[in-house]
Amino acid sequence: MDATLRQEEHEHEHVVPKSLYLTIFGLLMVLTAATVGLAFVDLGVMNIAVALAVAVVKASLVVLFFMHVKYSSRLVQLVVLASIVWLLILFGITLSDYITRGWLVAPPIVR
Amino acid sequence: MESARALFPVQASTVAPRVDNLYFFLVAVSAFFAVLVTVLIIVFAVKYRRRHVDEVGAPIHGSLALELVWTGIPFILAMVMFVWGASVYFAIVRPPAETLDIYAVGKQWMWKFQHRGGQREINELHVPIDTPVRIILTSEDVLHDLYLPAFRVKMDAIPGRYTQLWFNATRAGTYHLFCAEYCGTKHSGMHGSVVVMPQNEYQAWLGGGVTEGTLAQQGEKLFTDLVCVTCHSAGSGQRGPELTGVFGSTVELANGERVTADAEYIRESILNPTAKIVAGFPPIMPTFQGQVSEEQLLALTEYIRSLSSSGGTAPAGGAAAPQPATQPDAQPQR
Amino acid sequence: MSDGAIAHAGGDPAPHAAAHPRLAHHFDTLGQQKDAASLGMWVFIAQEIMFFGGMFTAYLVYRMWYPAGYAAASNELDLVLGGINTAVLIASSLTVALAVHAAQEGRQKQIVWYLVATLLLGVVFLVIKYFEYESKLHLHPAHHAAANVRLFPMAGWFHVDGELVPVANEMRLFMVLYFALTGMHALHMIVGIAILLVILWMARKGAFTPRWYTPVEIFGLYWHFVDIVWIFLFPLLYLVNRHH
Amino acid sequence: MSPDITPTSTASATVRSAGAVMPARHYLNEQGGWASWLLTTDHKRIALLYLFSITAFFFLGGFFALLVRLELLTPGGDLMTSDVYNRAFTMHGVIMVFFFLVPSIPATLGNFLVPLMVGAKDLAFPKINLLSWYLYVIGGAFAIAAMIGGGVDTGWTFYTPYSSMASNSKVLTGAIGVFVSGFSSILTGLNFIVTIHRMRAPGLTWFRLPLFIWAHYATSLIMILGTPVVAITILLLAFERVLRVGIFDPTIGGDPVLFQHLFWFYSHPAVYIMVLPGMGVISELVAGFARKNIFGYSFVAFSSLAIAILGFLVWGHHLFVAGETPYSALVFSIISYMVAVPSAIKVFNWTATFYKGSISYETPMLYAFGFVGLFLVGGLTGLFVAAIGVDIHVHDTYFVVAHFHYIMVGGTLMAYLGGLHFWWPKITGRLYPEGWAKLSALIVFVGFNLTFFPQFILGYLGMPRRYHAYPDEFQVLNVMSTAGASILALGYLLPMVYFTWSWKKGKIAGDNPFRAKGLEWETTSPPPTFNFDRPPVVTEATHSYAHQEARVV
Repeated sequence: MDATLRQEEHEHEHVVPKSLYLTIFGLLMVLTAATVGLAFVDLGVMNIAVALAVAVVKASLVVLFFMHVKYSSRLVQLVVLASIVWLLILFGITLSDYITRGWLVAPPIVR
Repeated sequence: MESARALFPVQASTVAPRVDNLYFFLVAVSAFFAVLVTVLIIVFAVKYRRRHVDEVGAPIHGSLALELVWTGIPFILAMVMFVWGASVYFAIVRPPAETLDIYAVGKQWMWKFQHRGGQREINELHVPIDTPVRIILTSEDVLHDLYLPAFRVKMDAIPGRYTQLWFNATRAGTYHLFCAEYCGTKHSGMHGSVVVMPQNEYQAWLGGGVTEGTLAQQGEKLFTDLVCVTCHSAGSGQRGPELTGVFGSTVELANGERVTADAEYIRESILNPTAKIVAGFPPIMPTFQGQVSEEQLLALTEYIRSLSSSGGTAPAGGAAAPQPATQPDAQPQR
Repeated sequence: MSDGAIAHAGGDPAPHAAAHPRLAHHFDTLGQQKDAASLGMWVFIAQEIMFFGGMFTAYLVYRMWYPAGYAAASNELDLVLGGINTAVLIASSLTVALAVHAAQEGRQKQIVWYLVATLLLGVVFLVIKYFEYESKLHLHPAHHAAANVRLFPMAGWFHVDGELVPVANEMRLFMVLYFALTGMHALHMIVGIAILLVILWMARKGAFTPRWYTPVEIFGLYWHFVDIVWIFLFPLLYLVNRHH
Repeated sequence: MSPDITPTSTASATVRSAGAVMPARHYLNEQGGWASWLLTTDHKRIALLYLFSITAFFFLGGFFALLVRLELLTPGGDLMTSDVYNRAFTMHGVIMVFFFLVPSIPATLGNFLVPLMVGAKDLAFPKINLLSWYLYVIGGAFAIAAMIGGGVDTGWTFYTPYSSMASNSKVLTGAIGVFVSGFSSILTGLNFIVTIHRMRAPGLTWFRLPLFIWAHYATSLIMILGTPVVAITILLLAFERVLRVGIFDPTIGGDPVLFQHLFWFYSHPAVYIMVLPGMGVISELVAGFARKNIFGYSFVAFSSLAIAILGFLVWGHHLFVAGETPYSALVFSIISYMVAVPSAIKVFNWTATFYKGSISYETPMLYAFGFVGLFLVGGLTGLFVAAIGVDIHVHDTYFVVAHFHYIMVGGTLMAYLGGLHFWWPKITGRLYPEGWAKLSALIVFVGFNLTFFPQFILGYLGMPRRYHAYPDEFQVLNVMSTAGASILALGYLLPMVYFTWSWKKGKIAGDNPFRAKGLEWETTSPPPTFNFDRPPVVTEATHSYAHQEARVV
């Protein structure tokens, strides 16, 4: 990342065709409808998984195409990745406490 | 107090020597590295002091071998410390199967202790020597922390939840008892003493106090006073579940979940009855939030507990009869 | 980085006298300036992700503890309004992306129109949100009885068969989180709209060219981020237990 | 700028300024008047704005520390009421952590030096930099408002439910202050990251960067990824306090321990926000006064990143007795031990750098020696509190108080003062008085150890922290500690006095009085407004002392 790269990036600004934006928009709408529809089907614990999976796909579409991350520098992609990883650290390690609260060391309290 | 030693705290529990041994090991390792680095720096600083104004240092860029050595050795030492620390920790947090249970409620700014025999104490705790004692902690308001330095144990008392701490005292005497989690204005006034007594003196102490019956009996009285009995008895026409044998059992809820009826569950069922509805019963129980104190909750729990153990309540002062271990289901617990 | 890079940098055609009027004094080229701005926005978004992350952590913890409470409370939210708002926000993401596209191609009028569309959609979202809040915050005389229920009757009371009953605690936790999460999201929308107004004003004056349209692009990133937050909020808040 | 612009004479000293002249035009004199300061976008001037405000907060926080120490002179708690005492230690903590330590090195030395060291004209976003200072001031104003309104009595950690439900002090005002100042920190970090990525001079590759820059880069990562979490946590706390219904509220089934998780997710890494820049400063000082490149440069550089990243995974070691599960405790303990490794790597590499160096003992170097010694003690006692079995005993006692003061005061503050002395000639164009400076460095070192070492013993004896009154047998050690604190106060006041004096009266320093390496020494002292008269081009690593003349300018 230096002057050379910077200039190139600027000169070869990736212009995404308009039709792609419209396609992505269509996909997002379809996925929104799908997630609402699927919410009414009883999938047990899979309901939340499906809902989150659809949300992740939708968010990825927005990030990659609307926000141009697919065409951005490695650095920007790294920033996106790092923030997701850190979010997962926050979730994961906090939940490591909450999930293991059911497994109290024997003997459990007041048995 | 016996803990009045100038530079080192008295060891008065079974875990205290284990904690101290690890501590001495850590002191030794730390002292070694502190001295090593300090001496090296002083030697280098003197030996390679600048002798000429234009002098520059030698262009030494590094040494992979050295880097590996001083990455590897600290790492190995750190892992030794981790494993050692963890093993001591498990000795501290894992009580033996049979313990003498004492309830403690932290409240701004005092510690209230309830013995199963019905004795109550404030800011003073009497325990027998050479007996595993478990303190079951909760708080009526904010966070507190029961700290017994002579025993090297400490645990937060958390509102809305039960935590525990155990020790086995090895030396008779009177030791400090502190609140170690900041809890407001008189935080430092929330300290008292723990008295470790030989068995015979302890039994005498138990008999000396005037009590209103055992904790379970106090709970039974509350059970009647709060008219719990109207719905929760065999002939109550199924308005609420009958409670004999419930404690420690697995309960099926209206939503199909299965939970273990432990102290947390009993507490939640009294304060927030709609949270977990037992299958087959209507959600009609009113909340008792604000009407019963944490101490009363403990008495009620103790009463419900006594309905499950065949021998009734444990005799005052004796170790509580261990309950049959139930499956540690992955029920949501706090 | 190689020696070649240095040579190139030395020959960088960036004499300040001939520089683009939008080139700040401390940058060498417009490209460097634009890259810095976009990296800055991305770092800011990383920060935003962690900001919302704190609330999402709380959401997850209590969802694990109180699945039933979440399910019941979630079903009280208005799915139709929530769904419409999702569509509105996604559409506004499209219009802002198209505004950037128009800027890249130098179509001045289109930039303005797409930004106006974005503005309108953003306002529609907030108006709908207002009515949703209003229905949840409607104060019933019975609420005054409850000492610790002030602004959030929904967090304390519940409408069942024409009667108000106290809501189980875990439902209150959901409602508190609902207000915290959507409130913070709405606040971000309001800030976004304020920035949008400035950019719209600049666009009307024809400030953006294919060589320099950084503000539109940076604003777009922010707006998309706010959209993404909603993309997660919608299923997590509105779709917890619709199959029951 | 050729290095021999500073004439040299005696063999023992390097600081020579005879014959040096101030540049006619520099960032301090190019513009005048209040507006030129309050509306400046020059990173160097903003650094000075920060320096003044941070110094004010430091002495305010120090005042509260003295109140605390005075109270603890006697066991009875007879100087002030427990309420006043609780407010004193809370204000000490809040001010020192959020308004002094977190911004200390990054916002002053970092702000001043990052653009200079990377050869840029300014930070990437000068206006945002100014905004960050204003946010700091607004946050500080809230903190002071809270103080004047009666103070906060929750401890700097704001634990719920005490802070949300029980305390009747100015928690809300204080929390808003912390919240606002958090964004000041975030914006500083954002500026550094973008500047370091996008604004480096031609030829300044990552592995030619000064270690100061690496440290600040790692710090900025924490500021960006950690601070927002504490911001939202504090906001949720305020929400709960105002509405009396909140997500940490145990009466509706909320978990007060969740607050601690979210709080420490930032506040533990925040310790590295405080100490990493200090490590960066020390790397510069050691290199500069041993006239040697840092031994194992890449290990020191990457250890900063390792500390920043691992530092995010260890927050639960603050919760060993807070009701977190033993399984969680194990995970947090083992990762805490892993953080010890990169810290050890740094110390060993600094030590090795002294080997065959050309070591001189100017004040900044004395502070560097002091830093290594005190950080060593602080870091090694970190091993004690990471061992869960020992932590159960020493948690929330004076042992922990001593441990983190060794890191945050012994480490950060020594580095801050050392750095301030080192770059003072660059900032002001004038030299500090060497004799006084050496004396004060000595006083600080002695006073610090006398204050905090007895606290380790107190802690292991079992004296809990935040105690207004304590059992009689702890008095001797407490008296020692208070005596040390008085000496320490003198040690901190001295630099304040002679720095102020030298601002106008100090000897003219010349561009590079210490003949140190680094882009910041290639420009005038003080630098011109846009830092360099000619854009610098870099052809070698920063600390290449062995080939002095190789640099092309």
